[in-house]
Amino acid sequence: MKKQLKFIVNGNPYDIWIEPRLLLVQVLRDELRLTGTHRGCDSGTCCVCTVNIDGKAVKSCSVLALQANGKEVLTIEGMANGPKLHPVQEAFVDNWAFQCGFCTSGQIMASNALLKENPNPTREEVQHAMDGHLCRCTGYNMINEAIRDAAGRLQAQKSEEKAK
Amino acid sequence: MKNIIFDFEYLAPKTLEEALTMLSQYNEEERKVIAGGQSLLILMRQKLITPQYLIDIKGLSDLEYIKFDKKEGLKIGALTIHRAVELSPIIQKEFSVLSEMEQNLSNVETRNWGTIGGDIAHADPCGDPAVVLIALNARLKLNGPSGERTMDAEDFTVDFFETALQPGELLTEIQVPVLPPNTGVKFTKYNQISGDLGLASVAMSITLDKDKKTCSDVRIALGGVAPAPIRAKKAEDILKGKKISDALLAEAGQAASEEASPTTDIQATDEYRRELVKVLVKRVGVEALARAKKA
Amino acid sequence: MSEYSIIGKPTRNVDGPAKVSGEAIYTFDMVLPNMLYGKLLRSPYPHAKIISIDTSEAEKLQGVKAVITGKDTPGGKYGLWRRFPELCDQTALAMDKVRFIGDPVAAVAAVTAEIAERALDLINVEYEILPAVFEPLEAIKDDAPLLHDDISNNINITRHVEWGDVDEAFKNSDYVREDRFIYGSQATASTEVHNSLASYDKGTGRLTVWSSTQSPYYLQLGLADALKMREGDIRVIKPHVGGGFGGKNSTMPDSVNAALLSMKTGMPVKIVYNREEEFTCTEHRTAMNLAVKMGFKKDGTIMAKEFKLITDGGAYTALGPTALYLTGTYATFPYNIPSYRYDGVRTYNNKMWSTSVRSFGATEAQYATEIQLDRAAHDLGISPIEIRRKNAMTPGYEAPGQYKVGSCGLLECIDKVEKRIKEKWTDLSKDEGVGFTTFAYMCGGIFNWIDTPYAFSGAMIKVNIDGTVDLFTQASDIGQGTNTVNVMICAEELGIGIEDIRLHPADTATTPVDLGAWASRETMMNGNAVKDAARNVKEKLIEIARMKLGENIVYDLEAKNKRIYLAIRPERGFSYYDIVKDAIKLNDGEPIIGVGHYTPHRKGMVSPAWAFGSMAVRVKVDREIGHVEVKDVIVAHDCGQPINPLGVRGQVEGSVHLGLGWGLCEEQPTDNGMVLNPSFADYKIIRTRDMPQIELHEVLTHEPEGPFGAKESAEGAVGPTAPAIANAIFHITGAEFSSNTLKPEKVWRAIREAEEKAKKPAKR
Amino acid sequence: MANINYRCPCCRKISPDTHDLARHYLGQTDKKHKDWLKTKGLSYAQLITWQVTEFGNKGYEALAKVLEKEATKVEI
Amino acid sequence: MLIEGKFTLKAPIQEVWDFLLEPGTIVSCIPGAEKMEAVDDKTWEGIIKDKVGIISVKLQFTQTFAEIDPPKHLKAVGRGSALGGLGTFSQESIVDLTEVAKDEVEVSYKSTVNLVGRLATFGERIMRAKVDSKGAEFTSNLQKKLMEVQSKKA
Repeated sequence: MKKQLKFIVNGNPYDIWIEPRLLLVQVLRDELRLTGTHRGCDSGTCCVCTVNIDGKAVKSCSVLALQANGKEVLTIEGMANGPKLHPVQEAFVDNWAFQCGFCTSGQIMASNALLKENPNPTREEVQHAMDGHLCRCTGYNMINEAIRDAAGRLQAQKSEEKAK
Repeated sequence: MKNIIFDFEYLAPKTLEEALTMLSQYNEEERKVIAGGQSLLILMRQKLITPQYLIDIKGLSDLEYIKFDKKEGLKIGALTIHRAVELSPIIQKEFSVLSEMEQNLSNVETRNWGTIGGDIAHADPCGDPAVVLIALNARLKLNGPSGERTMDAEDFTVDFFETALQPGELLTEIQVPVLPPNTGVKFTKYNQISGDLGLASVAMSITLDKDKKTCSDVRIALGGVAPAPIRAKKAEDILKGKKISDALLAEAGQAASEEASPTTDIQATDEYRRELVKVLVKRVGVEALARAKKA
Repeated sequence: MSEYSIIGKPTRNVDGPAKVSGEAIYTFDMVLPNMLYGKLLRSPYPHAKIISIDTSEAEKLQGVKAVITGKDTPGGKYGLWRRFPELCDQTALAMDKVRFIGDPVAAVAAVTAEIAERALDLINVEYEILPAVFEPLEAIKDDAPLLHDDISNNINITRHVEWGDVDEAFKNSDYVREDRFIYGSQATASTEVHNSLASYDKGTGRLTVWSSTQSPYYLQLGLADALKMREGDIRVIKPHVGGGFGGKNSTMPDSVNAALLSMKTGMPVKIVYNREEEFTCTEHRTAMNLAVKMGFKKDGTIMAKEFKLITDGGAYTALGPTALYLTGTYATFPYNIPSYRYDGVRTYNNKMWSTSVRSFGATEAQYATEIQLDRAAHDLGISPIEIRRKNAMTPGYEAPGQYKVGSCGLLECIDKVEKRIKEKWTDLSKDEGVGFTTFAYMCGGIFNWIDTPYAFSGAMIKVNIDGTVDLFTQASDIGQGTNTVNVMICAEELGIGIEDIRLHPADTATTPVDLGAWASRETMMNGNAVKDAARNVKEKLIEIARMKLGENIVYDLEAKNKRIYLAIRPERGFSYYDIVKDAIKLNDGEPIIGVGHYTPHRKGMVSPAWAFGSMAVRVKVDREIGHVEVKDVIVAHDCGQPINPLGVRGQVEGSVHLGLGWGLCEEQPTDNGMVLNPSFADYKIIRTRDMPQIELHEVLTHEPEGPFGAKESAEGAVGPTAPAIANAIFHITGAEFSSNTLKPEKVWRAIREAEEKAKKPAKR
Repeated sequence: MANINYRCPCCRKISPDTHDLARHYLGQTDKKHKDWLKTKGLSYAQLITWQVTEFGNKGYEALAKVLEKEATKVEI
Repeated sequence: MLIEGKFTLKAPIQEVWDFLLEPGTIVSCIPGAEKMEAVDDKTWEGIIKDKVGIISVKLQFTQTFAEIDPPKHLKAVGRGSALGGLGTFSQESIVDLTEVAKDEVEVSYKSTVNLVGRLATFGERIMRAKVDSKGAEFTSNLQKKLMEVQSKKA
């Protein structure tokens, strides 16, 4: 029996009826056609599907969609400001912080949550926070550098805004 | 990828009372309780459990709290997420070992959604919180059809993934008594790959007497090396009442490794897990002792 | 370096903005109107005869559109070693028997994935269980159960290579040692699972397949063979691919069965593997048994080497023979081996088949070579670095009848790493050790096992009136950055900007054949083809410029910085954009098309060029529990002229990561043919906290065969990683290893053994 | 001067020496080659196993000895 | 998965042997076994119900004596499947009796258990641990029963 799910995704309110068995990632990808969020495993152990729920990094495969009722979800599609990439996204491109790109959405969403909590993380702090994210391509170091680069960009952006 | 392919009725109680009523309405075979679901949803995707009714208690915000009182000690609502335990200033101050344990529990994503009560009730013998709570002499509050009761954390897990919860009961609160003076607690787990389930874990709480020389009390808990987290009582006896030295800790490590009953799997043999216990007890002991001296 | 305006400059990935914004489309993300979802029913037994299959209940399930079994397929046999028809041993679905746990038996298409999965449970297969065999040396025995009726003793392929007088050289050696090794397999574990979407047009009889593949061309050929269709009637499109690592070269049952189900239903069908299928039913690194014997002079000079190899083939062929060949070849790298004997056999058995995984052959051969070399150096009293320097390959080296080395910066790499060790690691504690290794890797393969009459790589360029360029290549960017490399090469050769080029990659209908992404071949092979096509266009434009200059010029013209001009008088020339307009106008509007191709010639039978390098690791060992922490890595890599330094670094970082995995934690234990750890929870992959920092030094050489002097950078650094770690542990603890995957328990045991051994002579 | 060559007992392959012929022989995987070995009391599997598990050319040498006796000699 | 071990019993070898072969003895020692039916004197069919924490498993199985060499050696083979498509299992057990002294018998057993399917892959560590503990339970049941019989006789 379908149940009502009311939540906000990338700033847009949704009011839909879904089967309770659906995982959040299924609703995002299949119902809302936000396929930027990928899936990498069946055991909740790769963090490829990470999104932000109320600002926190969460695996969208390990949450029933109905559990997101009333919450605010941010996916990779909600990161850019129109055609302008988010500083974290820019930093990922500039630092070659991805290769195949399949785990990248999850990496960026986790970075986004991390940098909100800790605007200036060290290499070790980034490692600690990103530890669940499986990447088979990069060896992680360039991701780590991108995140710290992004931290600098975000801070610069902030001080710029303040100056205005 | 694997999805949940069977249908179930989804029930989301608003209050504890409502949840308990729902629990008593359906028999254990046909219903399951979901909190953070970080482990449960995987089992459902594997079709290993196929409940007809899923009772979602994640929304019971009444059970999401961390309270501290100098007399009563620490009280953590069962639905408090791991991350809240990890970041709680009062826990970092009064029970830093809990926060340290949380820092290395799985990954941030799991800790942001998974609950500490769900972890304990899932009763994975490799789960970390239970081991630390046993060393901290914690009690667990259970609510059920006939009211509430408390029990030692030590007695809660009875076998692989099996607990002392009676039908209709829910784990609702974790109670950690105030640490006695001159007490140091340390937890460590060993995993080759960070963020993994531990191959073995050890938590130790050492209380020194007034002059900080002899050990007046000690609790040693082992994780991942038996069907449930266990206390290494023989190892405790070796330390109790003595002046703790490295040699004595090594002896305790040996005793603890004999108390463990690990199994062999693809990750490690039972022999190696015993060795881990031996070494970890020694190492944890050194640090717990240092903390007790500083306390 | 300054001669290039684009080559050698750190350049952003051309796919970057799409990949960081979630807009990059992978096959995994694709949905077509009326699309059905397919699932495969797999054998639960390692070896069994199919007595009967009853699909009637499954067909009755509401939402099921088609169920097919072996008898519904054309039964075409396919494989990658197409030059040898008997090695094309796969079919879309099991015809009469299953040969491993997971061999597909039936396929279902339904309106949802859930219904398709439920339908699988309703298919009733009656099996007669056959005796199974799992060990390579057991499989070869006369009384072992046979996997393929027409192949005796389960022998898939054998290999023998010999040069010099090996026996004589051993006799003349001062020191000879023999070592034996056993390796387990390694999963490719791409984050995007295998998946394919097929759409068959009944009206035209044509098929389009989108697939997560490393080689659209191989897939096109595999589908043609399996479906008994003309390859031209099959169009394969490779969208973005979430990693391959060698596991996506073969035509896999997802593609073939999606196609068959689409042909049957007339609707598009998509099959997506789950992670368990990915671990148990897709290709993994070849497990091996090997024996190595080396003879030395007192001063450490290698006299002879003998290498014996048995590879664990699994149920089918795929790229397995290539693994056998390459391991035997890499066992001679990167050293001067005056006499060499190699024997290898690959046997079938009742497990999922093994094939290529990143740096296959090299990783396996180098582990044995580099460990043996350190043991020998230890016994001979020579430093690990010295023994390598003494035997290092140099430019122009030739292995009789096998391969030729062109450029080679190995000695420079050894010097560089040695220098950095001395400068950087001055504070080693007693639990820390250093392991030093060298390596070499190929730049694409020469042996034409796929049996194609086409050039190994082709490219095509169309120039538009405004000077923008459409570049068509089939090169497979699976994350390694080939798309960016190709755009850079095209831009450099034409003297234009990256922003002037639009890339149209990897669609068999619109791009000339390229063999795909394996053996680090794309930069060398497709890079050369792109350069050739761009040169072709450039010549046309220069001809126009020459005409416009109006002189009888014999001087060279150059295309650079968006201008075409006289090389000796750069101020005399024109804007590139103007020349393009003129070229089209003056030629009656004829489109400007450039084509190019590349096939290596006269370069032996292995690879047209070789990259070299050396590596050092700093390792900390917890002696009590055997935990190994890799604290720091230094790599010097001679990859010729780096095209994109950002990409080169990315490739080296990734290679080390994979090497660490094979060396420390990745393995696929089986029990009666069943993989015991088919999930990321049980299959251990290094996460970011355990990843050391890597200091990379590019040692520049110019490879005459490579585009702008470039060589590979994608795989070389996998191989030296694990033996460097093993050597470091050996140096500080004396622990010796005869296998990979140095899990803590294994290290702990080896250290205990070494301690016991050390005690014994003391007692005497 | 005419050279003595050896013809493979199972196919048309001609080799200048029995060692080389043995290499050819063990490279074949068809039934015909294997069955002939059986008639000579040898096991194809055994020869390959020797060749790939023991150092030296034990498999080839054992087969070469038999071929020396059994293979038809051809003068070229 | 291999489960092996041995124990000694103070009883004449023939007595131990007869008991082992008695219809249903072995099967009745399997933890969680219910609904046991003899098909013939060598074959039984039954259902095992078991739980691994929150996971309930119902296994349908057939057990046959494949080799009987009195009073020393016994081989039993069994196969079955978990209801709900969770997987299949097969097992092969060898029991050897050796007279170590007069009226003292060493019983050694070796059991190879193969699990196939979701159940097996769900968590190697859990299944293995569980099978180990079930194996221990089985042998302790067997020992207990044998002792019961002996004490009755005595």
